[in-house]
Amino acid sequence: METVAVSDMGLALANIILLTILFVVGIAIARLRSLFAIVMLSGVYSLVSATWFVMLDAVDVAFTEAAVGAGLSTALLLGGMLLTSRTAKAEKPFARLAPFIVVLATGAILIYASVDLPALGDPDSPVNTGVGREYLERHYGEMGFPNVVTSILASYRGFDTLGETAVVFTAGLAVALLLGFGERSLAESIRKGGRK
Amino acid sequence: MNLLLASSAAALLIAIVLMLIRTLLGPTLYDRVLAVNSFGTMTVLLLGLLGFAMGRPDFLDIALLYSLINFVSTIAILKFFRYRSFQVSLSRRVPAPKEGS
Amino acid sequence: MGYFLGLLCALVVFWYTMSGMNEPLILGLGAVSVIVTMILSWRLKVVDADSSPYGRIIAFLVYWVWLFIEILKANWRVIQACVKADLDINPALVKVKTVCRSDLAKTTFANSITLTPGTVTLAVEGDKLLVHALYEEDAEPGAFDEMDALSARAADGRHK
Amino acid sequence: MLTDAIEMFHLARPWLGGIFCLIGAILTVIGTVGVLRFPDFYTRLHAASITDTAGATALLVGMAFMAPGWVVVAKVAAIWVFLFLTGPTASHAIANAAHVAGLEPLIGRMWRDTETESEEE
Repeated sequence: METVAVSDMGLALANIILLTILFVVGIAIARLRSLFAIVMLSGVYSLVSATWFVMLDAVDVAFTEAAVGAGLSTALLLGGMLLTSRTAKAEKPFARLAPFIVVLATGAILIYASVDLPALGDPDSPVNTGVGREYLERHYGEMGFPNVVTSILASYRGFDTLGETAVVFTAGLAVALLLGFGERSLAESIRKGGRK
Repeated sequence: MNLLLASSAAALLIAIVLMLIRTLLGPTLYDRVLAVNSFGTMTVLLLGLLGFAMGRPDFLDIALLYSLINFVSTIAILKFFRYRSFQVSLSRRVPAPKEGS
Repeated sequence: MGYFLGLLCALVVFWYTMSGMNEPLILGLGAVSVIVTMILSWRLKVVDADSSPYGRIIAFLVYWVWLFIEILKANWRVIQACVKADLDINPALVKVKTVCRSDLAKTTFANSITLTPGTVTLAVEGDKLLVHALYEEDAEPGAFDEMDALSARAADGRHK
Repeated sequence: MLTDAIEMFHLARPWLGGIFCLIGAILTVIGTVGVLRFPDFYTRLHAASITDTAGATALLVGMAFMAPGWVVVAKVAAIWVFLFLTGPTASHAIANAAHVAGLEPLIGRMWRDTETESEEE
């Protein structure tokens, strides 16, 4: 009993540290002006959040975060940076008031909603008693994949996933075409005389 | 034993926090790239360690994926630095004459 | 063709170690992905003598053991530099001439220098390498000769 | 006799693994402290390579000791090989990019306390 409590304490502590890192990185992203530093920090943000997902046992989300957040989105953001300037414009102090109020309101609503959430890993929560339990009990006999998330995404909801993938692929293609990944900006930066 | 694992995970977390400071300070852009790359290596190690600490060594798959993705993104960033474009091939090798294979 | 056989073996072994399961469905999926990877690497033309030196695996393994011990030794110096109370380092930039001929040997040598803590290869021009070292004493002329000769021997199979 | 030795090894395995992991984590912290302390980019690169080589090796050896089966050992070995193949390439790429961009390294002996200097020379 005691060991469980100790390991729970350790997990809680690690969660708090990771969330604090996320908070600091978020504040830094909001405060910095250099766009390149912001791109780097967003890479850090997705690395840390993937670690946090692993601690919450959401391994599949961590996998996606690793592939998309750390790898692809950094490249996409850099491609976007090629088309624009290197630093963000300084804003007027009062222009930030309205977004701040919106963020505060959303945060308040989320905190209010989180009061009703069941505890993490609670076996009696609606997620774990209804259809979730069915999937967990039946998926291996029906599909034969060891990972329950794979069998849900690729088999039970196969068409859904197919459509989703098509949409995401089209969106990615459109972004790549819009950004052009460089031809124009390369010519421009050569004309301007290279670096910085 | 679990205490040893927990303390090494804690030490890795401390290292990650310290590296975050370097990322935030980093006077030059290269310092930031270096810090983020190191950050990635440490995340790979922390993910593996967490898998063992939580009794689920299957998590190593994610660590494996990370070690590859981290490399790809570092190279992408540096290619961006060097050529300001992703369309230049990294090696300017002339196509080798075909032999064998 | 031999290179493709080597690639096939490596991919099959890799898939099997990563999944570790024997069911026909999963083995079939593995076969499909191995074949797709082979087709892609054939189309990209990345499989050639330079990228897959199977003939030299043993030599590389021997070299690897030697390099690993060197890395541990070099680590100790840099660790001391990191934890010493006063900042007692003496960085230097030196040019190193190499006896390596082929690209593979040069890459091995330059990467060995980079992998050893305390020294980093900055650039390679012809047969000269620009090396940045944490201690000037570690990078004086002749410091890299042994590594140079060994990597040339491992990659090219030639004595100096 | 041999079975006894194997038995002993299996008993000691978790402890060995834990100790190796702890060593690796401490080496990682030392490397990070170096990255924070060193004066310019190129010297920081050297400190970061401790994490990439010794820290990663010790941690992965520890994990391999704790592994429940050969599949996990193979995965740990694969991570190690990937880190050792990609690590120097990434460091060289960073260093080369900085060099090409014209970032000048600091050269020569760094400042240090006068009393330690007299004792050293």
